[in-house]
Amino acid sequence: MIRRLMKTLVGAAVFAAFAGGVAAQDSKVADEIAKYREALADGNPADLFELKGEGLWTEKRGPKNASLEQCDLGQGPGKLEGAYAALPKYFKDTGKVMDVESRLVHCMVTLQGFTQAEVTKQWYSKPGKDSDIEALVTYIGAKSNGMKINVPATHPEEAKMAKMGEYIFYRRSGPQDFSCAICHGQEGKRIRLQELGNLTTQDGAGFAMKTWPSYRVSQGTVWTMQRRLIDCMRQARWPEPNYLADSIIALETFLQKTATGTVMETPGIKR
Amino acid sequence: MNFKFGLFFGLTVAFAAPAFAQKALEAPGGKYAKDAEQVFRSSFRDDNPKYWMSRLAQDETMKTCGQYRDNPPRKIGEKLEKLNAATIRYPVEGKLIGDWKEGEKLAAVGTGGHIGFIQPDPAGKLRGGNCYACHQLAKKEVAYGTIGPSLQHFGKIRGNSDEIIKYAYDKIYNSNAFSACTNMPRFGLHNWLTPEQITHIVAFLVDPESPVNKD
Amino acid sequence: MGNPMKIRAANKDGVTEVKVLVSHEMETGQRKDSAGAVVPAWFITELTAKHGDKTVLSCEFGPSVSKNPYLAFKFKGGAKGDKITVSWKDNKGDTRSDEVAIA
Amino acid sequence: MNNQRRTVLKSGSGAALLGMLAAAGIITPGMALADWNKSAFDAKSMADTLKALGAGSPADSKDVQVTGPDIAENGAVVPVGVSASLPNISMVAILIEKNPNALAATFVLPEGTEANVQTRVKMGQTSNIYALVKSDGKFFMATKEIKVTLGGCGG
Repeated sequence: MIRRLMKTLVGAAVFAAFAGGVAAQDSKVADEIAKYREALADGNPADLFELKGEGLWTEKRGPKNASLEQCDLGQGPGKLEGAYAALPKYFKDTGKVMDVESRLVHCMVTLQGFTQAEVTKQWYSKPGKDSDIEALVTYIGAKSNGMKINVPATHPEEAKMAKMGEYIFYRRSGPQDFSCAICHGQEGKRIRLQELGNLTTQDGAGFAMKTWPSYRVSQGTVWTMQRRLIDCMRQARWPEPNYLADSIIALETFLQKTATGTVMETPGIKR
Repeated sequence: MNFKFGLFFGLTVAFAAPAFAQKALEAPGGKYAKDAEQVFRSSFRDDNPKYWMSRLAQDETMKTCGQYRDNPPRKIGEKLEKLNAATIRYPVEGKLIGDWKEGEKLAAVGTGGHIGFIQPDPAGKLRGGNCYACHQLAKKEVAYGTIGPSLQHFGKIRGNSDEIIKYAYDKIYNSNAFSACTNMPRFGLHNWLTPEQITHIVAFLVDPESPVNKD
Repeated sequence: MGNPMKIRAANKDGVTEVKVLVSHEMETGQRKDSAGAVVPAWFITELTAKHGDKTVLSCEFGPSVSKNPYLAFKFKGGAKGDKITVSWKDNKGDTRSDEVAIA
Repeated sequence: MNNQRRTVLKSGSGAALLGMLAAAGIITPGMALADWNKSAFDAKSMADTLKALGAGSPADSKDVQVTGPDIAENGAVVPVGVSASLPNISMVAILIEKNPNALAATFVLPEGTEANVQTRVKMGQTSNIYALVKSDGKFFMATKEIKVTLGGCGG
């Protein structure tokens, strides 16, 4: 026992001796990563998606030859300012808590006359195959830039969604024992060189949520929040959820509720 | 996975839990926990093969950790630790230290085991330990995570006694044998890494020639 | 045809800075798809920027320029309201031109 | 200039000849502007690329700078720039030593355009990045190493 303690103490001392050097190296790495991110921030390719999304929003399309300009994203028909920041939200007309993507799809179906299958077939882009949804969500998101995330989840259905999201956040399973909380439940950690927000606090959830949708340089496209969370489940080595699934909307509600009050900075750009 | 043991243990927890439950922090989901489980389960694509869906199953450790937000009362934690310690298996030849060069490769690989339809790993893709995602190891790799403690100079600091070697092996095989609800996966329990692969990572950690200790 | 570019041009102290984002796949020809087949190369080969009728930059790109290419450069002259035109051509013969007034 | 290019194309057989001519310094990339410099972009090694660009073995110059971070968070998009303070710069090129084809981009700068360009490139791995500039008809070079890191949860 004492020997073990001694070992630990010696270990700690050796450790401390190295810590200085390690810290210096670390801060240099952090500086260079910051430089990298700064260089990408001016000239975010997400701007191209926003531009395209604006065109898609106003263009008359679909069997009903209608634009999306009458789409009600929760702030009234055609009102985009702040809409993204206030979603997910309960909608009386559908009786459901909907996120920006499920509501957008709803509008494309009801206003433009597309089928749900047509609209969601290309919900994310593949090389050479653009996704209208990515472009539209980037455009809608940008209309909340500078506004505060505002999802108090006061409606009973919203409150229930947020609680269910919390449950899913902590739920562990799969061959790596993962849950969302494992990587996103603590302060000041990073995975490889990427900072991980503590998504259970306003600061952490705000830091994460305010920059979506975001251009992923590793993927060469904008990721929506649905894509982000569905990919988290892929990384957890789980099976694949349905696009627009309630479990994803529940997580979004939990995160947006936690992030409420944070000012949006979107579209973002990430590795 | 030892489901029988798990079930037995589950019953124990069911009786024990109320006494130690932290009243301030309710279990995630509160009164909607059951609804949430059902919503979660029914959210997956119908064309996910059955064996993929089995990855949503939870053993007692997973369930309990979720319930306590990964911070179970000590008494429950201790029980989980015992339960997990009992799962550890060793290589047939009994040698717990392998080839650090193989371990070095495994430590860097973060892919393998991804399923789904969007970006699944191709068949036969090497499953790695993804150690650098969370730990600092060799000095030359600057892109390391900090979810776990730094393991740089692991062997240099702790030596390579049989005791240390066994500790490293056991910890990788089943991390929850030491601290219940840790963030670290149970690599051996889930057959994510074979016992032989684990010995390679042990070597990467303790071998004096390994870049973990040499640089 | 492709999607529209985003061009910004601003004059400051007699120097015009131009920043261009281009929507393009920039496929290297070395990547394999999920079925293991090589995805053919598809990338912008040439890009030209003009101030009015005068060429101010002409570039040749290879496939190692990133997807959705970004370009920034500066030239002497240019006045507020002058037209900047950017045109590109890719290895499949597709072309596109967009323009913006100097701010 | 244009006439000369046409003559070359008429009398020769495509890229190979162009490359040879370029290597011999008879034509320069600037002159062959309307045609993508296939031989230079197809070249694999640094030496072959420099040859195809007609640059031979350029002198290192402190007046040429490669700008960019020391570390890239992802190799798919690495911001790099070239700036130079040499006189009469007519051409700038960016080369990535360890990519399958070293040449990433060339920029022809007419008079009045500053020798200061920025773009973003793909890097397969950690590598030296070279900036090549042509000043008063002579070639100069500078280099910088950029480290490409793995990232995220999937390594």
